[in-house]
Amino acid sequence: MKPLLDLEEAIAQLKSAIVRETEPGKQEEYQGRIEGYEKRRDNVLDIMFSRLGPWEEVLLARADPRPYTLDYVSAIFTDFIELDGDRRAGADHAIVAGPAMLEDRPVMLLGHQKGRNLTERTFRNFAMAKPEGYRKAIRLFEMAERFRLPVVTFVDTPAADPGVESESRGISEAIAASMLAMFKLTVPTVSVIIGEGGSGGAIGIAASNKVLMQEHAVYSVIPPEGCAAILWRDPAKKDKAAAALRLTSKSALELGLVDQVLPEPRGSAYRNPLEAAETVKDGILEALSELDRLSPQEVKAHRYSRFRSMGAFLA
Amino acid sequence: MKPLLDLEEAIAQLKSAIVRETEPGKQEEYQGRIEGYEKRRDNVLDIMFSRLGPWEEVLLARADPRPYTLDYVSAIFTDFIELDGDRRAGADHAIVAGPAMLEDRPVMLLGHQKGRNLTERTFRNFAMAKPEGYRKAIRLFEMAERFRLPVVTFVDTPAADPGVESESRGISEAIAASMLAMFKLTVPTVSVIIGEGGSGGAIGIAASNKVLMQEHAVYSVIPPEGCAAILWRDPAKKDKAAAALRLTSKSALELGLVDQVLPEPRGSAYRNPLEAAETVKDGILEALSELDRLSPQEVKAHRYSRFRSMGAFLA
Amino acid sequence: MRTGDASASRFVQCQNCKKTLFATDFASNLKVCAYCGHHHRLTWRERIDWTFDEGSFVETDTELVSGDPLQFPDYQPKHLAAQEKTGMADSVVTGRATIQGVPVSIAISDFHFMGGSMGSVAGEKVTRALERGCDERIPVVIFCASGGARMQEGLLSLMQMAKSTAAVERCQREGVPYIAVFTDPTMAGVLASYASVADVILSEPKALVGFAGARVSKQAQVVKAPDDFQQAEWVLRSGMLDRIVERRDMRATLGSLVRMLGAHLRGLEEKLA
Amino acid sequence: MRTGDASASRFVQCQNCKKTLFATDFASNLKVCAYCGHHHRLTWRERIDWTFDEGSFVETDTELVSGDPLQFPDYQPKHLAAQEKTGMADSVVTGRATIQGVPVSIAISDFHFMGGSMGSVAGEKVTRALERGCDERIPVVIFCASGGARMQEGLLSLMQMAKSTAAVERCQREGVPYIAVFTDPTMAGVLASYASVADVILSEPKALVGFAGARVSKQAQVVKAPDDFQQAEWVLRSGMLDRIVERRDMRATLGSLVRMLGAHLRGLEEKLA
Ligand SMILES: [Zn+2]
Ligand SMILES: [Zn+2]
Repeated sequence: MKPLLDLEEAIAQLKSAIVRETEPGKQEEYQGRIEGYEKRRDNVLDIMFSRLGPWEEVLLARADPRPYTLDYVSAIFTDFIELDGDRRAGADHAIVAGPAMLEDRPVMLLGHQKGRNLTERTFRNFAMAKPEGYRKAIRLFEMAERFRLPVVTFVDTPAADPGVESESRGISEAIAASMLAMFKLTVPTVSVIIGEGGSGGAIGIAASNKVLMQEHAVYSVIPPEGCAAILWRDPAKKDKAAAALRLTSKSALELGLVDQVLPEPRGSAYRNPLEAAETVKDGILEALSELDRLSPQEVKAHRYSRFRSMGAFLA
Repeated sequence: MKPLLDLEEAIAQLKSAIVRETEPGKQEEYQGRIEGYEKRRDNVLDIMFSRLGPWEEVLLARADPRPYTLDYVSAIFTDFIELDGDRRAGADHAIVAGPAMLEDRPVMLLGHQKGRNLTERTFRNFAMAKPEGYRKAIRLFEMAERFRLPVVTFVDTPAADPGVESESRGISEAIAASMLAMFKLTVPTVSVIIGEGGSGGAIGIAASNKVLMQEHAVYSVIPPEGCAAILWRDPAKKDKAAAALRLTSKSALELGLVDQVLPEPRGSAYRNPLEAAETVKDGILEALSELDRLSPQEVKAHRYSRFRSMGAFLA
Repeated sequence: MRTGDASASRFVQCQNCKKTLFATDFASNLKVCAYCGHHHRLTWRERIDWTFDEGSFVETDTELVSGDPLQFPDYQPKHLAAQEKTGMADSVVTGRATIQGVPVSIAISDFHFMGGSMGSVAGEKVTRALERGCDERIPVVIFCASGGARMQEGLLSLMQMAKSTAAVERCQREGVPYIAVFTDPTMAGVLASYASVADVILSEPKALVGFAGARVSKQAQVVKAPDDFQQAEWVLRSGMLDRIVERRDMRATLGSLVRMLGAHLRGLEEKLA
Repeated sequence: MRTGDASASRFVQCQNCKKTLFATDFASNLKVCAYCGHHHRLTWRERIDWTFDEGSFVETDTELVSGDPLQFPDYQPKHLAAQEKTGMADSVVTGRATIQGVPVSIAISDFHFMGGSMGSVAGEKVTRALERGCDERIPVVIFCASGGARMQEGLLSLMQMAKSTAAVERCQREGVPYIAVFTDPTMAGVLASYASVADVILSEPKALVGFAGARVSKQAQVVKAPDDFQQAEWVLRSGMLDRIVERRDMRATLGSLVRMLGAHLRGLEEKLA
């Protein structure tokens, strides 16, 4: 990352210098140097990103500055009204949810939410949802069905919460019941894997008609560290595990498990969140407009077939 | 109760004497005396029961030896398999539930269960169901709907559990959602008030097509003690409250809020639980056979109309 | 709030922080204390004026009056006194209104009328408000404020819980959005029926919301109750509420909700256009 | 259980209380320890013999074999070794059988095959067992025994959770009863999908049932785990199970359940007559 950071710093210095500069001709000169540096920076980025290994993809998918669900929500939707509560046991801030407007149509939104600092992360429980989160999801899926709202979910979680309390309130049942609730829907559902698609915690809200995946998101049945620890008794073999698990967007598309990969701006989504959001928005709109052609019963049947066909075996 | 107990004791003594008696003719003499005492006992019972005030009805409905839900279940049904769990947070033993055979048809059973000694009462939480109990009920109502099982509920609770934990898991929501689940059903539902029909805790599982009430059960919006405490700042005025609340089976029938009063054996159900159960069984069978004539949608509409018409006002 | 000796007093005292407020400021702040944010109870009329579009409210079901079906001791004089005090026929007012232009069926419970208790009339009115939403394909908004069922109507009051819940089931089945707003207090038989099964539940800050009186709940348990037990904030943490909404934001929040959740109802878009 | 040096040993040792048992007694007691009641793990064949009507089982879906779609390191040799050890094609066996005369569609997971893990084949077989119940209008009974998803098939394994759950939704919609029996262990990806959404969930005593490994769960929390954390008895208290059923009572319990819950299925009564 060193050359990249040096370039970024040089660009920033020139940009601030340009503001103060009064000598005639200097501004143009600075501008030219900026453009040169930017070109070199873009080259560095292109080279870096062309060589990303699966483990680096994992790090990127988990990276702090990456846009989170609420960033996309505010960039893509309007009038979002967050609704809370599972009407059973608690509020869960690892999943945010509620109706919002997508251009001129109301939809039901739902997504894992990470935090950017310790306070936020604690409040969001590191985006690890408890049973309450999935039961809130179920409640809102049912509401979406009643009011004919398409559902859009954003997936970004390391895993569902594995604690004793989550076990005692049935985290497994909550995940399964959330998938089951999604399979009941006759309104279209679209999921976008925007960061970490972590195992059961992810699929719990991703049993959708269309599943889109951002270029640098990952989607996996188990975290590479866990896989390495179990199979090779060595969490350090996480690179090997990351490669073996085929958890990148490219692999997921090749395996036919996601419908579309959403390209990210040069240097990944955090370098240009609005451009990233625009691509996500287009992806969602396109997916919904395809699904709009189906009748409610066809929507449901489409979702069933989508998952029914998944699996690779000799037969 | 003194004369009644004296007579009972005399009858019991004679009955045990008769077994040991060898002198000829004596048995017949004893038998005659027994019959005399029994007649007098029956007279005493008839007089006692003809003079029962509302508060005494409350005491009788709460009385220890009164048959409880599981007594009726074992007398009326076969093959009962108790199912447990709300799939949310816990097991609740204040409500028992599961499928069973009613003669040759399977039904879904559900009822509050009291205990007869301290251990049982603690285990049953004095038949005060927590949110878990009502959510188990909802789960089984939905199962009954899927498998076309008529639902039979037995109501016998002082109230829903009012504790802090019940509040924190939404006891109010659980009761309301249980009623709502009952209103969704297109299978016939029959409820029998067998003891204490205590307020929200009772109606939570009594939103049925047919509501039967045993002669000496009570059904009330609030316990008389609570009513007296609130209205007259004097819990001792419970007699006055019991009378004012019109909580007897006779009143409930007059008000049109129950469909049928099920007569109890002389001296109330506990004096002849099998005869009481026979009457309850006949009541259930008759109610179901009436409802069997309706289509699923008619069953649902019938239940709606039943409750829709309740209320007394000038208009 | 206390208004001093004269009802036309220029000053009122906040019921919570006890600070003195100008009556005009207090009213223009929707009876929310400028110092501590305490939301004082409103009359049904204030609620309508401060929530729905101006002049849009048309009352319905005014013909319904309690008949004292149980001849319950002292019920009639109490009921008459409540009528005189409030000018209401019973604890719930129903009607049609619009909110940010969206037509809605509404019911408002007023705690000043016998503690907002639900007898046959309140139950019938709430039920009609819900059914009206279905019949006219418009969202339903209900403001709750109640100590629970009205014991003076005995079992008839208990049955109102079932009746009103049945109407909620009909709304769910027919895709009619139903939004409940809990205000101080929303308790017992009302909470344990139509109030808790709304699609969306909003609450005013610090409203008391619970099944049993706090004394009863705390007695019944070894578990220690938290300091804000049965307050809206605690109820939100317990997962039973969707949002706590300040009074000044209520109109906008309700407006967005009925607009989005009700968009599918036949003709709602046209009505909006 | 340990069977000593020779597999034909006359003695076995209980895995729980370590007492020595006659192999013949042990087998006739369905591999339940006569001293401590410990339910030892069964092979799929034992499970079928000891649960369903004698000779009624007909296997289906035998053609399905894993294709190592990810070319995952060491997967093929491991899979081959498991096949040789167990004589199974993969961790789940499916088919038709009758229980007390009632025809059912069944799936049995065997922990001895790669920890009963669910890859594409297991997921497909469970899904087919559920769909077969729908197609043939007969109840579905699934015995679970699994450490979770099979990581060697990566995301494909995760998708089996969704696929099998979709099939459960179909059963629910079509009124086909589905009974799951948890045996030791029922964990992770299997528990978090088709297993937990059965109509009725039975469990063998003391079966380990949980989402995360107990070590992970306990690490993650300040809350102390109870001594029997993730044991069936604790899971029952947590509301996630319907009953704990001893192995000797399993047949009768399942028989009554499929008879009563499946009575409405077209022709089931006739099939019984
Ligand atoms: Zn104040
Ligand atoms: Zn042993």
